[in-house]
Amino acid sequence: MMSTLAPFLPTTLVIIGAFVLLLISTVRSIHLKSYLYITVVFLLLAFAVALPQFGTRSGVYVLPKVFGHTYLADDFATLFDLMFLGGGALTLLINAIYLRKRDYYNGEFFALFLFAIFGMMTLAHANDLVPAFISLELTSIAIYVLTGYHKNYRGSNEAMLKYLVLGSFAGAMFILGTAIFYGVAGTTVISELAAFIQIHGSEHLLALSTAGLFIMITILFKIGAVPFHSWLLDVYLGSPFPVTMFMASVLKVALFAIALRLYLILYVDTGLIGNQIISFLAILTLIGGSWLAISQSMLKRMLAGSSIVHGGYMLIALSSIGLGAHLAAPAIMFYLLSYFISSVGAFGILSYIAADSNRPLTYEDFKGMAHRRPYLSAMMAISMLSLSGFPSTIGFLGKFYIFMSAIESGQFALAGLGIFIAFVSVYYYFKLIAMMYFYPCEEETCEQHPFEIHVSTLLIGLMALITIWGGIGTSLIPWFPGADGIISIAKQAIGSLP
Amino acid sequence: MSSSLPSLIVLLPFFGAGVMGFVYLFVPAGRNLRRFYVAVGIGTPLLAALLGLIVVGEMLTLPASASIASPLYSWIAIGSFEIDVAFVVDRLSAVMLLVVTLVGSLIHIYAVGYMWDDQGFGKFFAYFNFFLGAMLLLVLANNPILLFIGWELVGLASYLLIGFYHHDTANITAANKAFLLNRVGDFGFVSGLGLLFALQKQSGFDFAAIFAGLGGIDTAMLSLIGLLLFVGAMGKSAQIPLYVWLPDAMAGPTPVSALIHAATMVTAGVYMVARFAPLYNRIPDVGLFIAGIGAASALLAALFASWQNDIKKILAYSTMSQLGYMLIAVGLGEYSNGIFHLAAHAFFKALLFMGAGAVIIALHHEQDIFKMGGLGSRLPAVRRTMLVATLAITGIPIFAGFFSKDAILSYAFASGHTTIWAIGVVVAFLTAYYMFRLYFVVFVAPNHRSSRSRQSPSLTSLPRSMVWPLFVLAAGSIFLGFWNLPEAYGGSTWFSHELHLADHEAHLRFAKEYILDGFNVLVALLGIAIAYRKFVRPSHPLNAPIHRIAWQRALANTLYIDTLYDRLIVRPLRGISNWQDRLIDPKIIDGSLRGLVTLYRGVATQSARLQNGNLRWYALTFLLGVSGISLYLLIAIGGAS
Amino acid sequence: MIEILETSLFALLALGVLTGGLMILLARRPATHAMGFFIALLSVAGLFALLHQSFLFFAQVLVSVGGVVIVTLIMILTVNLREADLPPEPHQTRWLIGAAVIIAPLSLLLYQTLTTLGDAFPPVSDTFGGTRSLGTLLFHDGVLPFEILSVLLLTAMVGAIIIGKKEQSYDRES
Amino acid sequence: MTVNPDAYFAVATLLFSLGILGVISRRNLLVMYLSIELMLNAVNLILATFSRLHPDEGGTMIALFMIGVIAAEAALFLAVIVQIYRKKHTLDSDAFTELAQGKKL
Amino acid sequence: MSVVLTWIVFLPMLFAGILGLFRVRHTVLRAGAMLSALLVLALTLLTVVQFDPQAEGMQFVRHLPWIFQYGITYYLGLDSLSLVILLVIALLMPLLYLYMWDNPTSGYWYNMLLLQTGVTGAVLALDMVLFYLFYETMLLPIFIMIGRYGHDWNHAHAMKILLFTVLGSMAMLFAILYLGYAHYNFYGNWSFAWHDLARLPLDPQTATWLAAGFLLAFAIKIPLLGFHTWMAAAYASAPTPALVILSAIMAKLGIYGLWRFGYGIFAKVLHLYEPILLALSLVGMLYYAIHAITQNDLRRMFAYSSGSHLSLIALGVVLANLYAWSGSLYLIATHALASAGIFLMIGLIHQRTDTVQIDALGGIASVAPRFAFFFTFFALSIAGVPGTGGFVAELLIIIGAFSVHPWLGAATATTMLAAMLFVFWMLQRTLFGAPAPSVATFADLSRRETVMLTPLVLLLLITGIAPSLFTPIFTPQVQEMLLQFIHAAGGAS
Repeated sequence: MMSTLAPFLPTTLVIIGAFVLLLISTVRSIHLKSYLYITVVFLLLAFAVALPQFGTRSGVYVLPKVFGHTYLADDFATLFDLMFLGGGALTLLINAIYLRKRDYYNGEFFALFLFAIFGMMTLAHANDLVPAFISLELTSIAIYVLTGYHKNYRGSNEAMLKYLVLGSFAGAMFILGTAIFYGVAGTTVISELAAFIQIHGSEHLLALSTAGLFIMITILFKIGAVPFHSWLLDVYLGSPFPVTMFMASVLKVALFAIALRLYLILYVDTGLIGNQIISFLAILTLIGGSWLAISQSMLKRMLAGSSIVHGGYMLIALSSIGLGAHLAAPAIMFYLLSYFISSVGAFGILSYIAADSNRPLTYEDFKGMAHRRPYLSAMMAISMLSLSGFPSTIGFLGKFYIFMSAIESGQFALAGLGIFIAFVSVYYYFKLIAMMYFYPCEEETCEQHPFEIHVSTLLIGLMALITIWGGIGTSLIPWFPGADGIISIAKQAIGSLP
Repeated sequence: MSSSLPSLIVLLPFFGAGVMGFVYLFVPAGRNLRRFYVAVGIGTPLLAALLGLIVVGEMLTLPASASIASPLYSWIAIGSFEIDVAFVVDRLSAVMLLVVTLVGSLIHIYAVGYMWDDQGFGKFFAYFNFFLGAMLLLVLANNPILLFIGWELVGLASYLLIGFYHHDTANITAANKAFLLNRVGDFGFVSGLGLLFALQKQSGFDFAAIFAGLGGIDTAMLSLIGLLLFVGAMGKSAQIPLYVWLPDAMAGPTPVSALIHAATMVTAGVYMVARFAPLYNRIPDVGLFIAGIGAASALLAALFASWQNDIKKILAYSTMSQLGYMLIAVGLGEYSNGIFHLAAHAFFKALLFMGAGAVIIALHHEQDIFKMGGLGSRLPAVRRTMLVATLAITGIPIFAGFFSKDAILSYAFASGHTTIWAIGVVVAFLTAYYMFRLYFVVFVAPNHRSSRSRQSPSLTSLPRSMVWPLFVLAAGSIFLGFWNLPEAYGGSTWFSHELHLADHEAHLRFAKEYILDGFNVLVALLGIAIAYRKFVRPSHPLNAPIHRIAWQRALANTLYIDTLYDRLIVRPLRGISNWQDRLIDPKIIDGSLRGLVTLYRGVATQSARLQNGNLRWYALTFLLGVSGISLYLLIAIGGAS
Repeated sequence: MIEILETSLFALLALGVLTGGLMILLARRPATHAMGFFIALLSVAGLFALLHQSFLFFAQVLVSVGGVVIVTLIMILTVNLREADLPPEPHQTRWLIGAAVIIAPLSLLLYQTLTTLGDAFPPVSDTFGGTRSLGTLLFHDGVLPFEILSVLLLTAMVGAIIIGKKEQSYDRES
Repeated sequence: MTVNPDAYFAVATLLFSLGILGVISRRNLLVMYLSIELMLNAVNLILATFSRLHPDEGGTMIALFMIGVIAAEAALFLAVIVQIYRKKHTLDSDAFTELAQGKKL
Repeated sequence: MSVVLTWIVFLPMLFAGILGLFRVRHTVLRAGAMLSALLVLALTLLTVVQFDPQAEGMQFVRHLPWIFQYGITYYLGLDSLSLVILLVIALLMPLLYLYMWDNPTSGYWYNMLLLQTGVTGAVLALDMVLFYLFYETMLLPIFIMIGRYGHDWNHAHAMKILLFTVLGSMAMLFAILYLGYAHYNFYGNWSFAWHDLARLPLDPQTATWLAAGFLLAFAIKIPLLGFHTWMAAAYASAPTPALVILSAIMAKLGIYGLWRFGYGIFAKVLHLYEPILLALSLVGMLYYAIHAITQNDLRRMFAYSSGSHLSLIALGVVLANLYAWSGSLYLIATHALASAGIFLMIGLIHQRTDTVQIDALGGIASVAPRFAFFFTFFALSIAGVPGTGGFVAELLIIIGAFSVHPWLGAATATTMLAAMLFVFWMLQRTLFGAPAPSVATFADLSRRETVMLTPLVLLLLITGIAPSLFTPIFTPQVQEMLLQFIHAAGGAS
C-alpha cells in the first residue's frame, strides 16, 4: 500500500503543509520566521521523500482505479518535483532576509506558495490535459495573488492586474486547445491522444495542430516568449522579490515540464507542431528579449528581459527536439537548472540588497559595490557570468548543450543567432560587473558591510559555488560528481517517458 | 688556416664597450673613473690594432688568395639558412682592418683630449669602442649576414654618437636622420640579401659559398640583387639620394665625425661593393650605375661644399665627394684603386677632422669659418698638418691623394668612361677650391672678424693627446701614396697587387697618363689660385658671404633637398598618421561599428518603448502572435487540406 | 414541429448570446454590462440544454448565472461606480475595427477547425448529460481534476480574501 | 436534428471573438473581465457541443470543471477590481502604466 | 610527469584561492604570488629540460574525460609552439610581480594570479572547448584590471576590449561546436580534441565558413588591420601589468590560435584566406607603424607598435615556410620580452611623472641615465636592431618572404623601416632634449627595478647574439608542423 501511495507522498506533504499554514495563519502571535521554516520543512520533507523515488519508475499510473490514466508517476515528473521542491525551498531561504524585513508577509503567503508548488507538481505528473490545465490555473492563481500580495504597493497591484488579465486571457487558449483535442480524439489523456494521433493524425492535421499550438501558446505566454512576453517586464518588476524569483526560476521549470512532456509524447513524433514555428518564435524571443534587456536601467527589469532571452534559448532546444539532436530535451533540463542556479543567485543578491532600501535597484546603485560588499559582489559577478554564458560557469555548459542541439538538428542559423545574442547579453551583464568593480566607493557610502552569516547569504554563496563547479566540472578532482552527471540524470528522466 | 686572433680583435672593443658601459651606468658617479676609461677605451683599440698588425703580418706570408678564418660559433641554423659567427681575414679585410684599427686608435687617443672635460666621458668611450667593434665586425665578417649585423650596429653606434650631446634636440634630430636614412639603405641591403638567399641553390651563405654559386642565378636577378645591395651602400656611404644625413651628422663631437668619415662608417659601402666584387663583376651595368651615382654625388657634394661656411660641413661634403670617387672606382671595377683611395682618404680625412676639431676646441666651439681666420700663427702644428691634409685631398703630387685619386681618374679615362672622368676632373677642381677656401679663410687670411668680436680670443691650449696624432696622420697622408706607386712613376702598384682583387684591367700608355695627371694637377692649382685670389687677397673685407643669387642660395641651402624630403616623405607620413588617427580608425572603422551598435540599441529602445505598460497593447501584441500563428496554420495546413 | 421549435429556440439563444456579448463589448454603463453578461450566460445555459446537457445547464444556471453574475452585480453596486470614473474611450471604434481585423485569422481558423469535426449530432440516450451518468464519469475519470479543482477554488478564495481585504494596519510604503 | 453542430460552433466562435475584442478594444477593466468570462464560456459551449457530438460525457465533465475555474477566476477578478478601484478610483486599464514608465513607485 | 602541465596552469589559481580564503595581508600576498610565479617558472624550466624537440606531436599530455556526453576532454599538451609562449609567460610573471611589488591593492594581485592561469591554460589546452574556456576566461581579469585599475576612459575601454574579443570568440565558438558535430557525423563519436578535428574531411564550403569563425576570433585578438580599434584604447587604459600581459601574451595567443587551430584544422581552405590575411598583415604592419608616428600617448604609440609587430608575426605565419614560421615563433618570444620591457618602463614613467604624454616629457636621459639606457635598449630592440632577438626573427621572416616571392620579400622587409618611423622620434622627445618640468625629480631606476628589467635585457641580448641556443628547441617541430600543413593543404588541391 505504502509503495503505491509513495508517488503521492511529496504532493500530499505539500498540500498538507499548505493547509497547516492556512490554519495557523489565523494565529496572530506566530512569528514570520516560523511560517518560513514550517514551509521550508514541508518542502524539504517532500524533497526527501521524493528523492529516493527518482530512478525507480517509468510510466506508472498511480491508483489507476481511482485516477484513471490521469496521474502518472515517472522519473521525469519526479525530477521536476525535486526541482520544484528544492527550488521553492531555496527561493524562500534565500529571500529570508527580505521577508524578515517586511512584516506583511504572513501565513497565507506561504500557504499560497505551497499551493503554487502543489499545482506545479500535479502539472508535472498530469497525464491528462484537463488536470494539467487546472494545475496550471492553480499555480497561476496562486502566483497572481502572490504577485499582488503587497497590496499597499501600487506596482504590486498593477502587476497583479496585468498578470491576471493577460494570464486568464492566455489560459483560455489552453482550454480551447484541450477542447479541440477532445473534439478530435474524444479524450484528453496525453498518452491516449498520442496513440490516436499515431493512427488518425493525418486526417485531422489542421485541428490537431491548432489544438497543439493553442496549448503551446499558453505555455509560451507563461515562459515569456516573444510576442507573448509583454506582461513579463512589468510583472517581474512589480512583484515582491521572492515572487519574481519564483516566477523566473521555478515557474519556468514547471512550464517546461509540461511543454517537454507534451512535446516529447505528443508533438515530436507526430509532427503536429512545425519545428519551424517554434524556431521562428525562438528567433523572435531571442532578439526581442535582448532588445528589452539591453535598454533597461533597472536591474529587475533587465533580469526580466534577460529571462525572456533565456526562455528563447530553451526554445531553441525545444525546436531541435525530434530533429536529430540527441540531447535536446536533457539540454533544456540542464539549462533550466543552470538558469535556475544563476538567476536565483542574482535575484537573491538583489533581494538581499533591496531588503533595506525601498527603491527599485538600478545599475547605478551597484557602483562601487565591490568595496562595500566584496563577497556579495563576487557572487553577483559569478551569477552574471553564468547568465551571460561565460565559460567556466554552469551557464556556459547550459548554452553549450543548447547550441549543440541546434547544430545537431541542422539549425545552424538558429545556433548562430543564439551565439550572437549571447554576445549581446555580455554587454548588459558585464555592465553590472563593471558597475560593481570599476568604481571606487564614494566617500559617504564607503563603509564595508560585514558579510552577514545568514542562511540567505550562505545559500547565495552556495549557488555561486555550484555555478563554478558546474562550469568547470570535475576532471581535476577525481571521484567527485560532475555537472555532466546532471545531463545523465536528465537523460534518464527523459527516458522514463513513453 | 685559422686563428682565434680575428675573433679576438672583433670582441675586444665590444668587451671594452660593455665594461665601460656597465661601469658608467652602475658604478656610482663621483669617483674619478676617467683613468679607467682611458685605459680601457684606448687600450682595446690599440690592442686590436696590435693584433691586427700581427694578423696582417701573418697574412702577408701566405699566398695572396689565402685567408685566415676564425670561426666562433654557429649563429643560427634553420634549414639551409646556416649562419656562423665566423671572421675571416683576407687581403681586402686586412686593409680595412688596419685602416680601422690604426686610424681608429689614433682618433681614440685624440678623443681623450677632446672629451676630457665632458660629463659623459665614460659613455663616450663606451660608444666609441662599440662603434669600432661594429665596424670590425662588418669588415671581418665571413658572411653577409654577419656583415649586415655589423652594418646595422655601425648605424646604431653612429646614432648614439651623433646624438651624444642629447640636451640639444637638433643633435638628436641629426642622429635620427642618420639612423633613419641608414635604415632605408639597410632595407635595400637586407632585401638584396634575402633575394640572394632565396635564389641561391647551394647551401651555406658565407661569401665563398655565395660567390661559388653566383652562376646559378640569372643576370636580371643578379642585377636586382646588386642594385638592392647598393641601396645599402647609398645609405651608409652617403650617396645620392640618401646623403642628407651626412652633413647633419656633424652634430656629434668632432672625434665622432672623424671616426665616421675617415675610418669607419661611410667607407662601409665602398668596402661592401668591393667585397661583393665577384657579384658586381657579373653585372657591369649596375657597376656603371654605381659609378654614375658616385660621380653625381661627388659633383653635388663638391658644389655644396663650396658654398658652406661651417667648417665641419665643408669637410662632410668633401667626404661625400671623395666617397663618390671611391664608388666610381669600385663601380667601374677597379676595386683596388677604390680601396686604396679609401685607405688614403682615411688618413687625410681623419687628419682634417681632427685638425678642425682642434680649431673648434681652441675657439670654444666656433664652427663658422668666417668667424675664424688668421689662426695659422697661433696654432702652427694644426696649420701645418692641416696643410698636408689639404694638399693630399687636393691631389697635389707626392701626397697620398694624388696617387689614389689620379689612379681612379686615369682608369675611368682608360676604360672609356670619359663623362665620368670629366666629372671627376671638375670635382677635383672644386675640391681644390673649397679645401683651400677653408684653409685660407681659417689659417691664412687675416683675422677679419668684424669689430664686435674683436676681442682676441683666448685660445684654449690643446692637450698633447690631441696634437701628436695629427702628426702621425700627416705622415700617413704624405707617404701612403708610395705604397701604390703606379708603374708610370716607377712603382709597381704594390698595394693593388697585394690586395688581389678581381679588378678589371685597363691601361694607359704612360705618356697619356702623364698628360692626364698633369692636367689634373693644373686644374687643382687653378682651384687653389681662385681660392687664394678670393680669400687671401680679397677685393673687399671678408665676411660670411651673403648669397643673393638664387642658385647660390640654393647651393648654400644644399638645393633644399632636406625640405624636399620633409615635404615628400615626412609630412605625408604624418598626414597619413593623423588621418588614420582622426578619420579611419575612429570614424570609418569604429564609426561604422558604433553605427551598427547605435542602430541595434536604437531598435532595442524603440521596441522597449512598445513596452508602454498599457494593458491593451500587451493584449494586442499577444493577439498579434496568436493571429500570426493562426494565419500560419491556415496557410500551411489549412490551405493544404 | 419540434425541429422548428428547436431551431427557433436555438436562433433565439444564439441571438441572446450575441446580444449579451455585444452589450458587454459596446456598452458604456456597468449596469448594461451586467445585463449583457446575464443574458449571455443564460443563453449559453439554454444552449447547453438544447445540447441535452442537463446537468451542465443546471450548473451554468446555478454557478455562472446565479453565482458569478450576481457577484459581479454586487461588486458593481458595492464599488458604486461613478460615471466619471469610467474610462474615456475616444477611439473605441477604431480599436474595435482594428482588433476585428487582427483576430480575423484566429476566428477563421477556429471556425474552420471546429466545423471539420462533425457533421450531425448522433442520437443520444435520455440519460445523456444527466446527473447519474456524469457522476459516474466524474468518479471514474475526473477524480484528479476534481481534487485539484477543489484546491484551486480554495486558493482562489484565499486569494480573493487577501486581495479584497481592506487596508491592513501595516502601511509601509515600499 | 436540424440544428447543425456547425451552428453551435459558429456561435461559440463568435462569442470567443467577441470576448477577445472586448479585451483588446476596451479600456474598462470590468469589460475586460467580462470578456474573458465570455471567452471561457465560449470554450464551454464548444466542449458541450463536442460532448454531444461524440456523444460522450467527457466533454461535459471538462465543461463542468471549467465552470469551477471560471468561478475561481471571477472571484479573483472581482477582488482585484474592487481593490484597484478603491485605490485609484478608476477602471481605466490605461491608467496602470507606472511600472513600465519606470516611475519611482 | 604528465601532471606537470596541470600544475603549471592551476598553481596560480590555487594560490589565489588559498591566499584569498585567508584574506592575507599585502606582504604575505605578494610573497605568495611571487612564490607561485617562481614555482611555475621552475616547473616550466623543468618541462623545457624534459622536452624532447625531436619527438613528434604533443608531450606531457594530460587527457581526461570532462563532459562525457559530447566527448569533451580535459586535454593539455605541449609542443614547441606552446612551449615558447609558456616559457614567455612563466618568465614574465615574476618580473611583473616585481613591478607590482609595492602595490598594496590586493585585487590587483588576485587578478594577476587568475590571469596567469587563464593565459597558460589557453596555450596548453588542446581540446577546443577547453581552449575556448581559457581563451574567454582570461579576458575577465583583464576586463576588471582595465576597468578598475586603469585610467583614461578605462570603463569604456574595458567594455570595448571585452565586446570586441567576445564577439570574435563567439564566432569561434560556433565553429568549434560545428566541428564537434561534424566529427560526430563522420565518425559517430564525439570529440573536440584538436587533432581529431584536424582530420575531419569537411567539404570546402563548410570549412571555409568555419575557418572564418576562427579567423575572426584571432584577427580580433591579434589584432589584424580593421579589427584593431580596441587595441589602442585598451592599451592606453590598461594598468601596466595588464598591459604587458595584453601585448606580450594575449595578443600572441591570437597568433597561436591562428597557427595551431587555423593552420592545424583548416589547412585545406586556408589558401582562400591567404591573400586577405597577407594583405591585412602586410598593410597592417605599415599602417600601425604610420599610425604610431603621431601618437602622443606612449602607451598608444607602443600599442600600435605592438600591432605592427603582431602583423609581422601573422605575416610570418601566413607565409608558411620554415624560415617564416621559425621567425614568427622567435618573434613571438622576443617581441614579448621587448614589449614587456618597454611597457614596464612606460609604467615606471607613469609612476614617476603621472603622465605618459610625450609632449609632457623630455630630457629624461639627463636626469636618469640608467633609465634612459634601458629605455633606449627596449625601444631599439623593438626596432629590431641587431644583437637583439627581434632582429633575428625579422630577418628570418624576411628571408621566408623572399623565398615565397621577391616582391613579398621586399614588402616584408619594410618592417625594417616600420619601427623606425616612430621609435626614434619618440626617444628624441622623451629621453632627450632639455629636461621637461615633469621629469625634474625623475628618479633613476631603483635596485628592484633594475633587477626587474635586467633579465629582459639579458634575454634579448642572448636571443640576439646566439639564437642557435634556442632554435634547436623548436625548429624540428616547426618543420614537422609545416610538413603536416603542406600535406594537409595539398590533399585538397
